[in-house]
Amino acid sequence: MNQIRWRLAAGVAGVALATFAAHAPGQGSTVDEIAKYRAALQDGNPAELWEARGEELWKRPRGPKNVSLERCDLGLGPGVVKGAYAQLPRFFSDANRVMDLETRLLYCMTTDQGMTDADARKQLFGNGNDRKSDMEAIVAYVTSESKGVKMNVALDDAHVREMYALGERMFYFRGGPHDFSCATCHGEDGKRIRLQDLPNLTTKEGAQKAYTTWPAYRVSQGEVRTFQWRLYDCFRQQRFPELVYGSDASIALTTFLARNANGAAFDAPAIKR
Amino acid sequence: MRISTCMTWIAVAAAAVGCATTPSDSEVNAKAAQMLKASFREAGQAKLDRLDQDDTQRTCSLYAGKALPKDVAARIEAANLATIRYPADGKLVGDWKNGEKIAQEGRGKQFSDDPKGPVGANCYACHQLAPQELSYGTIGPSLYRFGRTRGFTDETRKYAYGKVYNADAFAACSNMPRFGHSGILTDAQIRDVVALLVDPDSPVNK
Amino acid sequence: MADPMKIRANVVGDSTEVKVLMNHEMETGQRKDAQGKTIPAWFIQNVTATYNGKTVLAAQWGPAVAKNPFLAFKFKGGAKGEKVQITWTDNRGDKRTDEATIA
Amino acid sequence: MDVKRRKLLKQGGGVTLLALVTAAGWAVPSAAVAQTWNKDAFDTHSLDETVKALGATAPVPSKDVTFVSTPDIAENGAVVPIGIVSNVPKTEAIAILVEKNPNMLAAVFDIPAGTDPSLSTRIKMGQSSNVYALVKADGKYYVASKEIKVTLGGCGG
Repeated sequence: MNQIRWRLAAGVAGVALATFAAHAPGQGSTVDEIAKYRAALQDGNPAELWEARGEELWKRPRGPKNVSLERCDLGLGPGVVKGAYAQLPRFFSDANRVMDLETRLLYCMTTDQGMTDADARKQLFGNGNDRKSDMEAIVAYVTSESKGVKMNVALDDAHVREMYALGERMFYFRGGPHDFSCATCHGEDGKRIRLQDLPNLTTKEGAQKAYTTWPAYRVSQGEVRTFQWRLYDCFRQQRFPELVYGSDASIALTTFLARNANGAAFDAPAIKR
Repeated sequence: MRISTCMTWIAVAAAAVGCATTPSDSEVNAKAAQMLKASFREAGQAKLDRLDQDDTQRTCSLYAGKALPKDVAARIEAANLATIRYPADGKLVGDWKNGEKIAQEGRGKQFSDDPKGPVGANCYACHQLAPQELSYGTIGPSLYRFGRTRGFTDETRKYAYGKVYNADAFAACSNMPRFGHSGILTDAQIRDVVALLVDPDSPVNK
Repeated sequence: MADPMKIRANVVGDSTEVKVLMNHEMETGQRKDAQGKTIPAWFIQNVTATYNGKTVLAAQWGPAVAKNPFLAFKFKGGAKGEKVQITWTDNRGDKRTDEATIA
Repeated sequence: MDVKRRKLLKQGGGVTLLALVTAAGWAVPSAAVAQTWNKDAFDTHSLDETVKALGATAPVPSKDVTFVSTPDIAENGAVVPIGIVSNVPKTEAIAILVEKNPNMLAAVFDIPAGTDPSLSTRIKMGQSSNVYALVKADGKYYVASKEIKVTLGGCGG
């Protein structure tokens, strides 16, 4: 789907790195300067444009049943958005399934609004102004309503507990031609890929820092990406087949990471390179 | 039920692992494997068989995040050492300039990549190599002055070739892909990467 | 149809600070699609900010302004409750005007 | 003048900047014709051409023109934050130029009286390059430059 973008990005990277290497300052100042770059981006996050569109989509009657998502129960009661994301994933008895936000939204679009599954999944990842993603906008809005709320994913329910355990196994599952697992890149402190710092997702601090800053506006793509996308693209780079959006594996991993982030204040949509 | 799960586990997993884990652990593992298959679909060159683990992957997954027992590590290393095929003509060192390109190239084997290539080793993602490249990762150790430090000897060249071919032969459950064993790089590409590491003229050894 | 801008206008000391986010592709005209065809340039060319009918900033942009543009500036005066208006026009002739109340 | 030139060369670096100094007449659009778009200036592919198209008179390197909240290294060239402040009295316009972009000129801002001669925006950079802030104040021209390096990281393509 994003093939053009990826190829272009790779091309730019090649040129840029060559120039960069020729006359760059020392490593220490490189890291400092990149920190400055990130700080300069914080003021004025284009994700706000997604949040605004998402709020409008949340409140607008849509689908064959012509109802809004305001009757969608994200776990705190129909229509309650404030703080809902900080407690997801959770078990939903109406669907008899543990769901993350994106999966729950797909459920509400198909059951409440009467969309077909295909319609609800039409543009899960946005690609420019001609192919905007309603999902990414709605998720941007819903998650923004948890800003400052402490992560609080409960494991009281046996279904959620099982998903957590499965997520932990998934995290350490090595496969594909490169033998990569999530832990390959995210299992130790202070590591980085190229110049990109890698959170250690096996520690509380690492999981908190990472999980509370998704979704994010990715400047490299000019799009807001949600946690489902984060997992999808990690597995792409792990050389795995394509992760199915809203699949149990995606929910299990999300449960594992969200729960490990408990106690930290949610701070997204963020802005990342 | 518990016993049979454990026995199935022995059958499919490396015998080395045995019943060391609790039955509930292996139940979760079996469920995880099942869930995995249902959660991915093939795309481009990435087929579902990529989720089928070999013995090394399975054992390493099981022990990930825990200490790897010495005997298990030794067995993994021996099994992987046996896979290394050194070039028939005995030539282990190619062109470091091409090796540098392979070390820079991040594409290859992703479902988004062109199956016709290029396929790189992306060494810089995890290692420091030539000092001119400041954008390097730290998942693996710095390889700057690799050849100079170890000596420009046959032994160094053979080790470098073997390590790139199958890293698990020298460090069980290494984070490094088994570039030769898993068919990521061709023999010629491995030779070029080896040259980047061991050629006295390579910027790595300057 | 272009989405609304996000405009913030706040009184800071004796000035009004304006921050604007615009939803726009800002396509350079340099990129090629999967078929190797050049993706045509599509970008905002003019931006005008007005307060009380007076222009407080006027800009001409090329395609090198980043996607989903951000702009921040300050002008003297400006009273809480009054409005700042921003208009952009792109090279396809699309136009969008939004306003924000100074806080 | 010679001293100035040498200083300028040192500051910005490169032969092209010399051309910038010797070019004449920079046509800054006035607020009254805000809806025009200087196609010639935006179509230029080198610093020489841009300066010609803008018709600027020799800009003087000025310490009163500064970059703020502008990093030395951009992690991603797709979005490079640029902040420019001009402390030159009677600043009328500020332009942002990127030496190595396919099109040199990124943006031109008219600063009417009463508006702070300081602004922030974000630009694209195809590669590491000098970025110039050109200022028109009281009919005269001033310039400051800053080298910004562009890098990208990641584990795949």
